[in-house]
Amino acid sequence: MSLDNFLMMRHELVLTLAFLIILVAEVFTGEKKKEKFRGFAVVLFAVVTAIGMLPAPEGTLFGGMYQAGRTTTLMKNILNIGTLIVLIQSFTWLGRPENRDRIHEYFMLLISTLLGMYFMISAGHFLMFYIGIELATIPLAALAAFERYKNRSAEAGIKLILSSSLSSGILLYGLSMIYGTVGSLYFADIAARPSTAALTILGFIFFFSGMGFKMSLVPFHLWTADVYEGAPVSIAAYLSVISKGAAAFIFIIILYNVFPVIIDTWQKVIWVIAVMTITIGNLFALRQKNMKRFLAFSSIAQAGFFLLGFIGGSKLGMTTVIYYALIYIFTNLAAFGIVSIIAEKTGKESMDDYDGLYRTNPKLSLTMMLAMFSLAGIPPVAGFFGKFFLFAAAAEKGFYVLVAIAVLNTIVALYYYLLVVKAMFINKSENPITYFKSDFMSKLGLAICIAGIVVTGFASGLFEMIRNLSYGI
Amino acid sequence: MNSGIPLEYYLIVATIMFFIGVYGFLTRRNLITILMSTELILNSVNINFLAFNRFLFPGKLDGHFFGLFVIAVAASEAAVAIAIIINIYRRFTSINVENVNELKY
Amino acid sequence: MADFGYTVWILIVPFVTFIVLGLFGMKLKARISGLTGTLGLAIVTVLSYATAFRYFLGAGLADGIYQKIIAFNSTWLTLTDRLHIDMGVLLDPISVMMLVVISTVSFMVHIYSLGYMKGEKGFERYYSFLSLFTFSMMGLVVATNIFQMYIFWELVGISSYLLIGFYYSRPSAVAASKKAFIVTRFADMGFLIGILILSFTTKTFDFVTLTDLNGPAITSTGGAVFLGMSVMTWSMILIFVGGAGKSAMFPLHIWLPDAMEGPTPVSALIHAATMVVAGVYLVARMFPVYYFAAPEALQIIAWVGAFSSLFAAVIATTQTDIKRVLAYSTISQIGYMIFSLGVSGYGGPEGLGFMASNWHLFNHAMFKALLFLGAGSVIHAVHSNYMTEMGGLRKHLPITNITFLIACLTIAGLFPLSGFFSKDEILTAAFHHDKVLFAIEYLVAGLTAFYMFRLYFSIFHGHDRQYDHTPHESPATMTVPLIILAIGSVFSGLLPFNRLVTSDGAPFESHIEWSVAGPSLIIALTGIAIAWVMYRKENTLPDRLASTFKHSYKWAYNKFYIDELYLFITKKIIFRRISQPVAWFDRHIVDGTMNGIAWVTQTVSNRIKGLQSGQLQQYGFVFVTGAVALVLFFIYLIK
Amino acid sequence: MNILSCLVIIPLLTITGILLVKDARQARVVSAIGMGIQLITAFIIVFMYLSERKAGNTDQMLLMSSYEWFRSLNIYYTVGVDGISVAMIALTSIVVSAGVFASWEMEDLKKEFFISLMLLATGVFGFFISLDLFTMFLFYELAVIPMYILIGIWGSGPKEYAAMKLTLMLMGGSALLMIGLFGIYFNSAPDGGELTFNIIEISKITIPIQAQRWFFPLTFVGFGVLGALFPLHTWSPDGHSSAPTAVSMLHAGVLMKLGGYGCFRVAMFLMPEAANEMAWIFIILTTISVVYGAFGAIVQKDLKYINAYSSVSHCGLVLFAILMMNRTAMTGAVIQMVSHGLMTALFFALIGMIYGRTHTRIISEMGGLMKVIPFLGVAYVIAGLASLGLPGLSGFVAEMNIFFGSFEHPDTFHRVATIIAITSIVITAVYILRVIAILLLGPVRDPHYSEFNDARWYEKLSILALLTGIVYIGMIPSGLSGIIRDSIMPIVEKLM
Repeated sequence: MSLDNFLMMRHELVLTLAFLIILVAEVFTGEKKKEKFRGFAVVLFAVVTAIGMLPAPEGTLFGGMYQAGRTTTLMKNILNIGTLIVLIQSFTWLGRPENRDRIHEYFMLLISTLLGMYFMISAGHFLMFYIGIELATIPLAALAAFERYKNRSAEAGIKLILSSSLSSGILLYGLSMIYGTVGSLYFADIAARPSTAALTILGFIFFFSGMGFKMSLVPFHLWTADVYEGAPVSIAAYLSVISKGAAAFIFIIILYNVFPVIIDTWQKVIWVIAVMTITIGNLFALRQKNMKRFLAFSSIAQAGFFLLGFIGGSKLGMTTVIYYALIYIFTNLAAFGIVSIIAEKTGKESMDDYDGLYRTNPKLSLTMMLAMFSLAGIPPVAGFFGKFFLFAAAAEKGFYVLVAIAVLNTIVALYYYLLVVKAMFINKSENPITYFKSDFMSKLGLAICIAGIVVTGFASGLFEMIRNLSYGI
Repeated sequence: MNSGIPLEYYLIVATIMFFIGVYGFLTRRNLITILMSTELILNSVNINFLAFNRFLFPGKLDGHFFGLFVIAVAASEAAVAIAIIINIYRRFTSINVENVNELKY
Repeated sequence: MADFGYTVWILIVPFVTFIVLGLFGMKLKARISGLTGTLGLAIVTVLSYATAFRYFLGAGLADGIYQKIIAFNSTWLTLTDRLHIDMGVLLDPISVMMLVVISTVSFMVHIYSLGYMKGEKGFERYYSFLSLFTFSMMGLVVATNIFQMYIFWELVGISSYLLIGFYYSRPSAVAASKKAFIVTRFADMGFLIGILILSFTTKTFDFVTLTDLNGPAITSTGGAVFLGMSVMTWSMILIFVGGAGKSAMFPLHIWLPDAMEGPTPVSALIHAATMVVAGVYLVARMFPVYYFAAPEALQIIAWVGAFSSLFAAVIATTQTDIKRVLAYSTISQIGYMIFSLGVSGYGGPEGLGFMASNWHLFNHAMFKALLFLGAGSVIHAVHSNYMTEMGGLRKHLPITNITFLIACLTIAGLFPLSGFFSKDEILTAAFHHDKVLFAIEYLVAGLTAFYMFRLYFSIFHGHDRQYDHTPHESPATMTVPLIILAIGSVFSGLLPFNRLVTSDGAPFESHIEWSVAGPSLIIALTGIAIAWVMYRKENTLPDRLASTFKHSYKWAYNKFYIDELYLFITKKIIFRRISQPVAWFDRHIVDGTMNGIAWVTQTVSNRIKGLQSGQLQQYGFVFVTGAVALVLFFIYLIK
Repeated sequence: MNILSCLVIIPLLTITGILLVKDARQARVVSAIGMGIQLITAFIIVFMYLSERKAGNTDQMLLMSSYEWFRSLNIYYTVGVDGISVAMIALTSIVVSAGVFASWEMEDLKKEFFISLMLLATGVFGFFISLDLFTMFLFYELAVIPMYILIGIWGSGPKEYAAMKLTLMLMGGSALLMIGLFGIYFNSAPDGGELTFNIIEISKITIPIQAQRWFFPLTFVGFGVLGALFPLHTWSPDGHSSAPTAVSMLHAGVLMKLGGYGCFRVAMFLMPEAANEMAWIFIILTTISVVYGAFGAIVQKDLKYINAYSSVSHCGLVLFAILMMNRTAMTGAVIQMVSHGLMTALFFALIGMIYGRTHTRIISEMGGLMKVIPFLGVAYVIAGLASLGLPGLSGFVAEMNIFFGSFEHPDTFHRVATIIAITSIVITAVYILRVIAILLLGPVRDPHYSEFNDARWYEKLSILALLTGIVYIGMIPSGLSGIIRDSIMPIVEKLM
């Protein structure tokens, strides 16, 4: 194994290095400097992100357990960007006195989940995939329970960890059945030895349930809202975009690479699940007053939209999933960013508290409006392009009924997104949130998101690039 | 090596264990017991892997390794879970799962 | 053939006047704007008379027949490949005759109004509307095609609307104008549908082509049959509905009496002399088509005309508002004209009814305008419309008295006044056509004489009433037009209409048939005599008669409750039974469905919130159940 | 750069300008200047179009230009105009300019108001110049969504409900439309080859009939919602009555025309076979729209509701005419769009101005306004007369084209539908005259009225701009009708 081969794992290596640096740094940082450490860590991660962008070799490692390709590199870069935004947004929150001595923990846990996701994405074998998925989940539970003195945070943590262990149990049970019918857990082997036995299907569906848990698809989604609401805002954001995005990436890779043979089955499964996810997610989101919970259900519905890209099994499908994930990262992070800024400054999280926000904080309101429009798929912001192409990918293979259900659901979705806009712009409030100045990092985070929301849609070059790196069955 | 016990028996044991685990997860009220139930599920998976490996694909050791890793991961999972449960106990002064329902609807 | 291109100016001048007065009238002095309008009309009158002289004295003749001359034509709008709307000027005997009628009456009214409307607020608006009306009416009569006619038809409708509602702060005027417009609009819908069908069958709007004896309208066998009548007949009936609306034929007459809310000169111009005869003109214009292609329609026309004339005459005998009496008299007289067309034949002496109708139109315009202007002069003097509040005015208003008497004698049809000649020809034509109709018209002739003299005696004879101030004769601007029109009424009977205005353009010989005219004279005189007995001096005879025929009197006095019937249809049926339910349906059913969808979504959303119970174990249960359900579904049901 | 793109860029530049000015009161000046330039540009385009045609260019679309966008999906930013789009562009620029002046005295959040208005304008202009279904759809949605903000913030009455309902229903329509567009796109190369969103390209091939049967109704209804197709019109009364003046103007005047325009430019033009097959269903619906809207208007008490129902009736006539699928009727449809756009914008402008003085829109609470505000009164009467189809004003030209075109069909069904539709002209007269009688005529109802000012200069400007259009089309229709007749030909040929 030469150094070149090793460089294939560049993302993982750099991340590990960053992890170690933070670990070591913690030891040598004095009590008083801990607060300043936030900045260092963010810059460090920015460097990690930048290094990720450099060109890298392709190939496989460890006898096929690890695969590195341009597609996976792209996916990792997208996740890097998202994580960077999350870190920037959590900057203020980390500055709180009760968090001050746990800044390192926060970074290390977050980086290790990201590492897990990378391994998951680059997996060539289900063992690698399993390790990745657990590495990505377990630290997250710790992060969800990060706010030690809050009941809700603890509740979020326990709900996440126990649900996830149930789901990984079922997922593994499914994998064991696939192993039983195929005899290997290498992706390539499973794809090469087609089996449509009932046991394979059974295994696949159990596996699907596990993935459904990660992507919070109905009916495996119930943990989502509670965890998002209880967890710190930045962790909820992380869960809703990075964790979900990574799950979507690996899910589509596995569907395309491992289970092309039973495409008929999984198309039907996805059809049913997509309809349920979008509909149930919307119906729940309709009623929510807590912004985090609201965004949680909205993100469930969005996960359903991702499935529309999966179902065709085409190159366009993968392109749009990656493209939409990128857009979704910017959009949802903008929304969460604002929720977190407001929660940070005023402690208010209810939609009713947002009444009349535009009169006092116009810029925040405008950003929120952009985010809401992007989530709802309104032009000219990026969400429109993303949704249009996702639906196109499903329509391409003739799933018009599914598209119809999805687009009708976007109307329901539009309704509740507009409720937020209405609260901010139209409703009048007796005691609105007063004007406040955001700090530099919050602004930076939002600025990146806004740029992303506005530019990603029009940037056809980006879409073309993603398309060149995508593949179909 | 073949001890005469056929594969099906292992699988049946595994399945029963799996569903006992699920049943425990769904019915026990103590968080620790729930955690234990998930361990049961994972162990049923391990039996499956080992049995398949041993009976059907004895040439390679995929299943065995998988079992080992599952055990390791389960341990770390349990560690984190118990840490959170301790915190729950501090906050709620109870580890009854029914009390942990501040977040709903 | 002579060049009549200048006739375009007959249209342009009043239009320009309208625009100028409409846009800048507010800035001008009232008198200046009045004079501007009158000057414009003077030009039009000169041009019209010049055209008439040139046309009738040779320029219109070719081979001894008056030709249809297209003086000007230009495409305004292309509709389909073959149908296009043109704007132009068509000169033939009837249109030239109409030019004379309209310009004369209009000019008189313009002059008269200078005195009558003096000091009214909105003087310039009044003149601008008058110009608009003149423009539209001129455009209507010179139309080269039926669509141009329809366009101007609508425009005269709107001018009429604007002028009836001239006193717009008076609610009754507003209501009357609305009613007039909507009723005629309804009739126009028939006209439009008629044009649609006609143009679809014949592929042309052009009058020359349509009335050509070898043209598509007449030679077509009518094609499809609908309810026993050919498509051509239907279209011609529908077109006549338009005419009936404008000419206030039964049952579309209800707007005309109310239209008297407008200033009196307007009533004289629009609702007596010109616009209301548009229906007659329309039928005359399309006469060959009616005669050859839609004889059934012509039959209907004859009956409608006859019935309207009788019906209106009966009502006229009971009304007390002098303008309303004149309005019903107008309906009755137009009924005559329409009827006359209905009983006419085509070509030569056969076309006697056609000629008589047009002649009567001409005479009627003169004497009816005179009557209205006279009535205006009376109203101007006593500030009341009701004959019960008048009497003995002949001493105070000598000129008005004389002219009004002349007009009454004319309309009663006494020899040798103009009304005698035209009415006699109409009766003659009817006599040869249908004896029943003829009898009806005899009766109407008597009634006419009766109610006109009832009016005359009530106003000018009897003894003085209590007036606010002593009535005095109107100024010269008002009396001069009266005199001119009186002269016209007396002498227009001497015009050789049988040589000038005939159904096929060729002159023919006609003379007074004394066997018809003699009895008619006697009937008229009888009517006058009865009126003399009843109304010459104050007495109780009318009241006694009224109470003897209580019910019939009451019905006639209330105009046979036609207005109430209309009110019932519009208020009760259209408003209550159609519109309100439609509005309700829209709000509650259609919109309710939309809101219902939203409501259902919300409700479902609330109902299923229990799914997210906050209980970890329930989440697990749903998770496992979901997975198992999928497995069952896909392995055991799909496979 | 292509001059057509200016139409999209100028409003965007105006937005930038509004953002840059310090004083919020300057926003209206900036908008007025921007829309003035827009108006000039629009008429330059009209001129360029005409001269190009005169020079003998017989292409269906002129002034075309195309920029690659999403290469792999064959999405281009393609613009081009034919006579129909030119007419709509001219209409839009007039209405938008008039709208800016009509909202001169906007009180709250001035900048935001004009920004939203400009955004709306961007969408509308973009829609009319687009030849690519994707960009067309993009602009379509872009035009709809600012409505929510505009009605929600600056509206009156139950504005939140109305805004939400309007937005959701219109977006519901666009959802159906989206499926329709996918159907067209993925069937745009039935014999292999590259899929395309380009309207001109697609019109050259025949989409398989089975696909047409599915996607024609979706596309038609999708656009039809915006064109107030019965029974999906109910957003219109609430939306219009709650919207602020300029928004009602733009919405009824221009935005509703997007529906009609889309119906024939996309639905009928690209899927002619299905259009022929299914027209009867929609003819029935639109006939109902026409009569039903008119009847609905008779009993309304609120001025805006009357006009909203009247718009349902008139826009129903547009769709009705489009479905008649011959040259005359479709020409009439386009003229009706322009004409209705102008007159309904005028109506709403006047209603806004009257409301600004009397502070009520309930007709029975007003009376005798003609005496106190004659300018507005006369303008209202003229708008009313245009609406009831008086010759010499624009409505007449449109209606005659429609009725005569529709009657060209030899079969009874079309002709009976035509005759039913014609009855609307009487009903229209009833409600228009009712309003005029109650509102303007009669004695002055309230002594306070004497304090009213007649139209101010910006109000006059706004009114005159619209009136000029109405009278011009009514008096000299052959210019407009000629342009449209020529341009409608390719569409009709496809439908034959």
